[in-house]
Amino acid sequence: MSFSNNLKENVIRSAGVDPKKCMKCGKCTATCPNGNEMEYKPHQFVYMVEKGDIEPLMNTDSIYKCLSCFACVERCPRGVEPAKFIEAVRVAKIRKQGENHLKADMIPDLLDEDLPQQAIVTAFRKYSK
Amino acid sequence: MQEVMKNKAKELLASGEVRAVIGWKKGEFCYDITPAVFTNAEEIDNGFIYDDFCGANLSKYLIKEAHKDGKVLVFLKPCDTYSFNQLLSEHRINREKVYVVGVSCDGKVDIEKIKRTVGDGIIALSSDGDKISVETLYDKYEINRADALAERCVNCKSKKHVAYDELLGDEGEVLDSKRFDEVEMIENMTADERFEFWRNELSRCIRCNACRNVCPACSCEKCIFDNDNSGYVNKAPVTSFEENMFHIIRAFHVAGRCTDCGECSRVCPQGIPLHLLNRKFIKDINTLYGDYQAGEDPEARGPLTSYTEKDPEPSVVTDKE
Amino acid sequence: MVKISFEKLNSLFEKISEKYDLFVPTKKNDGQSYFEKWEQGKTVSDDLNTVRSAKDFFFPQHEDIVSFKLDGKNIEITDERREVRPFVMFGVRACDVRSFSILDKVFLSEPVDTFYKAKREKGIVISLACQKPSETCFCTTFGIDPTEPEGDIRAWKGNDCYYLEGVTEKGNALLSELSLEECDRTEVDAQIENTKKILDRLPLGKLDTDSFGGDKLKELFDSEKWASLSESCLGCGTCTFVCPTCQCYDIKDFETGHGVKRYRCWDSCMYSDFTKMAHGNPRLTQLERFRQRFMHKLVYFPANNSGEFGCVGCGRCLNKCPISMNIVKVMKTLKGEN
Amino acid sequence: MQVNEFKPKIVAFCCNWCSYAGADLAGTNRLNYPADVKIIRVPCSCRVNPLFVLRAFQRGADGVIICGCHPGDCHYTTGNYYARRRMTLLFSMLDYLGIEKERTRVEWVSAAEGAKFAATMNDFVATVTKLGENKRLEDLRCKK
Amino acid sequence: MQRIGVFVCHCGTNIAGTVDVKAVAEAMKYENGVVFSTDYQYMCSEAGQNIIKDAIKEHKLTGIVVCSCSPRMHEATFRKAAQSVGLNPYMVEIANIREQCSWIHKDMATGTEKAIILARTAVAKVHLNAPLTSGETPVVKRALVIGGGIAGIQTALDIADAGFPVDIVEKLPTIGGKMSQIDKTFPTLDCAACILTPKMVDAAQNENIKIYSYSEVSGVKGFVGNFEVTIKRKARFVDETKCTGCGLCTEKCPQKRVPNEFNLGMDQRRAIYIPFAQAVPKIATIDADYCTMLKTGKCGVCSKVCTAGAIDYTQKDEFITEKYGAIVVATGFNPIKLDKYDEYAYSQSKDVITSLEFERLTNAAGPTAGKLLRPSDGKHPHKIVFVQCVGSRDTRECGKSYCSKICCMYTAKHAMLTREKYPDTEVYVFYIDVRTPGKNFDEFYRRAVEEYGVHYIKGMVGKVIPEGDKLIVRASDLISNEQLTIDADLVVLAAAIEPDKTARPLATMLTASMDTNDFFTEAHPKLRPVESPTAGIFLSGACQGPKDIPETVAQASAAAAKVIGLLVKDKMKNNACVAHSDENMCNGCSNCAKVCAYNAISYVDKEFRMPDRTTRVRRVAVVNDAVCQGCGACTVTCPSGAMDLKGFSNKQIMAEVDAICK
Repeated sequence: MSFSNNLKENVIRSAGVDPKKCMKCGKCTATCPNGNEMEYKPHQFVYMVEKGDIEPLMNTDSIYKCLSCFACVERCPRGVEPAKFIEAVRVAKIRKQGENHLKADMIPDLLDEDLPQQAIVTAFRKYSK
Repeated sequence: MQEVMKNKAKELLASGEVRAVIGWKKGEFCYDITPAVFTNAEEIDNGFIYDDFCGANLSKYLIKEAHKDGKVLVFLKPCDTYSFNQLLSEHRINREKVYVVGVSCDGKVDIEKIKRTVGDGIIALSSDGDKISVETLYDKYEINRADALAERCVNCKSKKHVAYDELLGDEGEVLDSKRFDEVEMIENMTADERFEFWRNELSRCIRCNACRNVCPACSCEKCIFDNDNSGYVNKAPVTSFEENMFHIIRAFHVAGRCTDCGECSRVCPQGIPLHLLNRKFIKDINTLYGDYQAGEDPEARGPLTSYTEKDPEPSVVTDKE
Repeated sequence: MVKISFEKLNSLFEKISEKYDLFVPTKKNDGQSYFEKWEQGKTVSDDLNTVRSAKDFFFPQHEDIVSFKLDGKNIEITDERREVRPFVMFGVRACDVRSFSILDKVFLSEPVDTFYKAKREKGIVISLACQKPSETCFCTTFGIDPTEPEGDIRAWKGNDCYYLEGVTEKGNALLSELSLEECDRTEVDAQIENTKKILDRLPLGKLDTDSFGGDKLKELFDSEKWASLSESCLGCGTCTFVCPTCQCYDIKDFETGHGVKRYRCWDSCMYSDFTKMAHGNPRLTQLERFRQRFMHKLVYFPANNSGEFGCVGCGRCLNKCPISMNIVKVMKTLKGEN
Repeated sequence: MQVNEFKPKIVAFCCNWCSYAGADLAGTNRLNYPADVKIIRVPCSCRVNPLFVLRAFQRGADGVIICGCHPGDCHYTTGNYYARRRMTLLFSMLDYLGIEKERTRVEWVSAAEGAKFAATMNDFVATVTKLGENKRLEDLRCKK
Repeated sequence: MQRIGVFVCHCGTNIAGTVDVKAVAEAMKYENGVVFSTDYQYMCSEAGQNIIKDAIKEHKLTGIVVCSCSPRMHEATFRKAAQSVGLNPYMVEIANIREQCSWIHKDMATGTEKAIILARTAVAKVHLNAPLTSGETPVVKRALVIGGGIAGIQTALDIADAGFPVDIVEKLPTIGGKMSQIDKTFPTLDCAACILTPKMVDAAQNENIKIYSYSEVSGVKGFVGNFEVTIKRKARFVDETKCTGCGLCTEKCPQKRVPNEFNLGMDQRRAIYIPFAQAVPKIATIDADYCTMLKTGKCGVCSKVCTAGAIDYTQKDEFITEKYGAIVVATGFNPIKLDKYDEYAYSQSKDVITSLEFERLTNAAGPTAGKLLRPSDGKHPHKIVFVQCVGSRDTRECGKSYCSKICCMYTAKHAMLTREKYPDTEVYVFYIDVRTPGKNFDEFYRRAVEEYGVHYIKGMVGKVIPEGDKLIVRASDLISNEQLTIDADLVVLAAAIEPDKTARPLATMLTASMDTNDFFTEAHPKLRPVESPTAGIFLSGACQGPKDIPETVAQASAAAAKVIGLLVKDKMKNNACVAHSDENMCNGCSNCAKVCAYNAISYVDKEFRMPDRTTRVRRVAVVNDAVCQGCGACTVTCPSGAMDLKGFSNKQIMAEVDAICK
């Protein structure tokens, strides 16, 4: 997979959803079980990605506060799916650091049969270059 | 069977129940049978025949005959009964004026196939179960009956009589035929191969109209291709376009109405496998809109005069890989 | 008489092809034979006859006559006649060869059909004697000898060679160009004798034309048998289009979008729009149309052509009619034999 | 730029109520699509006879597109449902005969979809241009 | 041979900017049959039309082509102009060189070339045009209104006032619709019943209005001016002519446990009931699903107490057929079902209610006699959370992608009224946007905030969790960028509204089109907003789209005006472009009739002379010109080509194809 230099485009592409569909209702944040712990709340992720304000998102620990519970994905009335942006920012950050927390060949041993497909795919996306 | 049929015909003529009998009349040789109308016992005794070569579908003659006064008896083979039903559903035949006697059929023999094996000069033929003995001016042959069966009989779709007033023999059953195999084979070719295939076939067309005139579904009062005023009048295959046009439109006009009786291919003097066009439509209709056999039920609504909201879009064709 | 061995046939054909378009009967993948332009690799079919008759060469199914182009108020007229390359037809059977002389009577008598004439002049016919006639053959009824066919050159197929004999000036000229090996008639004579024995056994060999001809017009026209004969006729044109002697055509205009192309194409008296005129159609029912076809061949044609019948007994209609109705059945029925 | 660039001839049958209005809207919004597309107004997509489609190819068209109301929105309630079946079968037959299936298309364009109309036409013209001249269903008599 | 005139319009620079109009006019002069060709600044102007009229007279034109804007714009104009000088209007064809040419091409050469082809195509068509005349059919001077809500009532009243008889078909036992369930109306806070019930009574008493309550439309045949409608009168087991509406039966009926739909199931009624006190007609109805007598044959209490002898347990559904000239659809709306919205706990807690339920809770005739009490325990709620956009603007399967339009205002109303009556109650409104376009609407909303202290919070509720007797509301406040948790006593959901479920089958019967949300489509979104594209079918109220009461009433009166405009005519001009069958070619196969959506094709047995001079009776198709709408479905189904369409004939379309491909 080749990445262009445009961070915003990369994040949107890896998220696979369209931030412009957001009507700014805030239901994602309302529904987020960990929202109050986050510096940037789910709806802000969507808004800021759209604005191209990715750097602050990459540097906040909010990306690790997201539990990937997908409540926001489930309840978003417009199909924007904020968790996917948070995930995309996380991936962007990892890639930018250029250092993997795990080596790719370590993954097979860690695979658990009950692991959700989403997590496996996410892992591959994170750890592949 | 032939004797039973003759007796039935004579009986109904004698009783005045029917004024005429539509059947098959023996010819000059042992295979050139002609559809004929018999009006008395003598004609039946002299000419009536029912054998391996009585392939002609008699249902279309009813359009003309059933307009005359009185009732007419017709002998229909299973596949002919589908055509009969289809004509009924299109109001082309007055049911009250027809007495249908269903006759069983164990497949008809294609004389062309025999000739291809034994050559010219056939002077005698006799069928004995699985074998056919042929005597020509030059030699004697014995061939498997199965090898001489017409294509439409090899791939017979149904031996079931779907319309009759009286049956001579069993009602029969719908068969599980392989009639779409050849269509599928063509579908699996590349577009270029298909084009080549059909150019090779259709370029032989001489526009004799035999396929159209024998077809029970092609029973228009005036065919658009004969109608000077239609804008499509097309008398000779002057260009490849006209060859294609005639056959595409003919197949389209009978789509959903064609019972796959196979008469078109039987009569084509140029040996063009016209049934493969009609079967393509039947196969598509079955796949896209659900199984439909024209003529099975005279009350059914044809696939091109009905629809569902969920029908596939034309893009299933135009966008397919 | 000259001969050419089978091995050398190809080089002979090659040689002919240098100056002429050469057509030979070839088997197609539908199992039937057609006249096709010869090229390397094509072999001569052994079939008794081709599906379509040889008349196509002189009287094709359709040919352009003239075209019109409208430009403002001007009409531009172009003769669409194409220059015909000299051609040779190899392997034409006796019946088809005879059909040419029947067509000649129609197209070459005044007013001469120049389209036909041009092709006829450019064509050289190499006929081929029959050895294995079919049950549907009845050319002898019309005085045709299939063992010694007419044509510009006649040929026999021997065991390992073809025998050729010039008949006409045109034919002899071509033969001399080809400089083939001279030979005697021994094998040919033996073959003719043998074939004649078979001809005697043909089921239709005894068919005669006694009851037909120009003088039988009224009696035959009024026969009540036409009704049952035509009863199951589909009104298609198969018999007409495979017939070597049917010569009727229609003239049609095709609007191309930038002009009109006028062409002629075969017509069939079996068709409901045959000879349709402004007032309508002179033959309104299939009975009348059916009768026309056979009356033409058996009565009207001989009446106008010193007794020659408009049929050559090739048997194509016997093979091809979808309902197996044909001139033999018609003749026998009218004679009261059926 | 090539001098003899191939310009396809495209016939578009548009139903009066939806697609023709959609084409009008494309015009009103100044949405460009190639001039190769010429529209014939028909009351409903169900008025389009397969004969018209073949006729267009005979006369030199390189592509034929039929546009109608979206299924369920037909002005005549059911017309486009019939058109859908007819055209599906026709296209399938053309494909079966080895004639390029990309030369024909059915597209549902509502009166509000001017942008879709223009986009569809752009796409269709591009597809047909790529295919080049219609050879397989041409009638040589109609060529200039 | 036609004598054709071609008129090329500049449309100012709209056309002339990218099409060389003079070149087009010049090129047309050489087209076959064209005897006159010119161009002009604005053909649709009076001067332009005069050019056309003069040319028709002077050059004895038999057909004209106007190269101008879309025929959808000015075809009628030019047809009228032609007709005024004696040329049949159907001898006019339009070449659309504006919308489909000059406006989409930027380059003069391209535009001109295409314009010439389009003009040529129109000329080719005109060659084959034939004068058409439309037939006439008498108009039945009676209207049908389907739905007896405020929309239907208003439409019926207006039509009746103009002197035409009108019938209302209402599926419930009473007319009144949703408005009868509403307590107060925004922004004036009038009592809904006070303004609605007089209209209901007017409708009942108007001589020109006949109300078929507890009835449904079960079949529609015919066409504009001549509809034949079958109405199913459901058995109510009470003789309408005898029942006096005294209500005694509804008190004595022993079956007391029937959920009362008028109060949205928040209380109970009897098996025999009158929906509410002001019901029109005020007639009792037996609910067959609950009536012991009808179910078991034992009881008969109502029959015993009825002094009028109106109870009739043997009553059956009855079908009547009536003729109408016009039909108005006023089938209204319903709030969507909220069972898919688990997060709001609507199915889990009785104290999560919809706004319509809230209306009943505050209505004096409601289950709590107008006191705002919690449905679960009957206590006063002290903290109420209103949630807007529940299901509206929601693109998921369970929601509606559109804005329901009325929720912002009624929520403001609810919030305001709550604060007014119960000042000790905290009221929160969660909103995405507050949409208040309307006279005095925004002022109303601001009053709720400024005068009544309603807490408007921009953000959405994410989850409602019932906990003890509280409802924990988890929400976001987007302005302060924080998550909120409110322990509410009552949660009110502003559910999206959707068209009534009966609308879809009705649309099929009427052959009226609908959008994907099942709202009826209007003939033109701006210029013909109260007509369906199907002639003679009109739209009133929320069946066409979400509407508040004033808008509904406005549209209802507009629809009535359209109906009156139709009914005052004695005769209707039929569509001239109809199908026609050539009986000489017709096979009588019936396929055309099968695809006809209008039952316009029938068959007759006709005697024909055969070529052999005998006669034969053949079945042939006959098209009813008055019913045919001219779609052409039959023409393609017909294999012999016997069926053709006037104005869009096979030959005309082929001539167009040929001209384009030339």
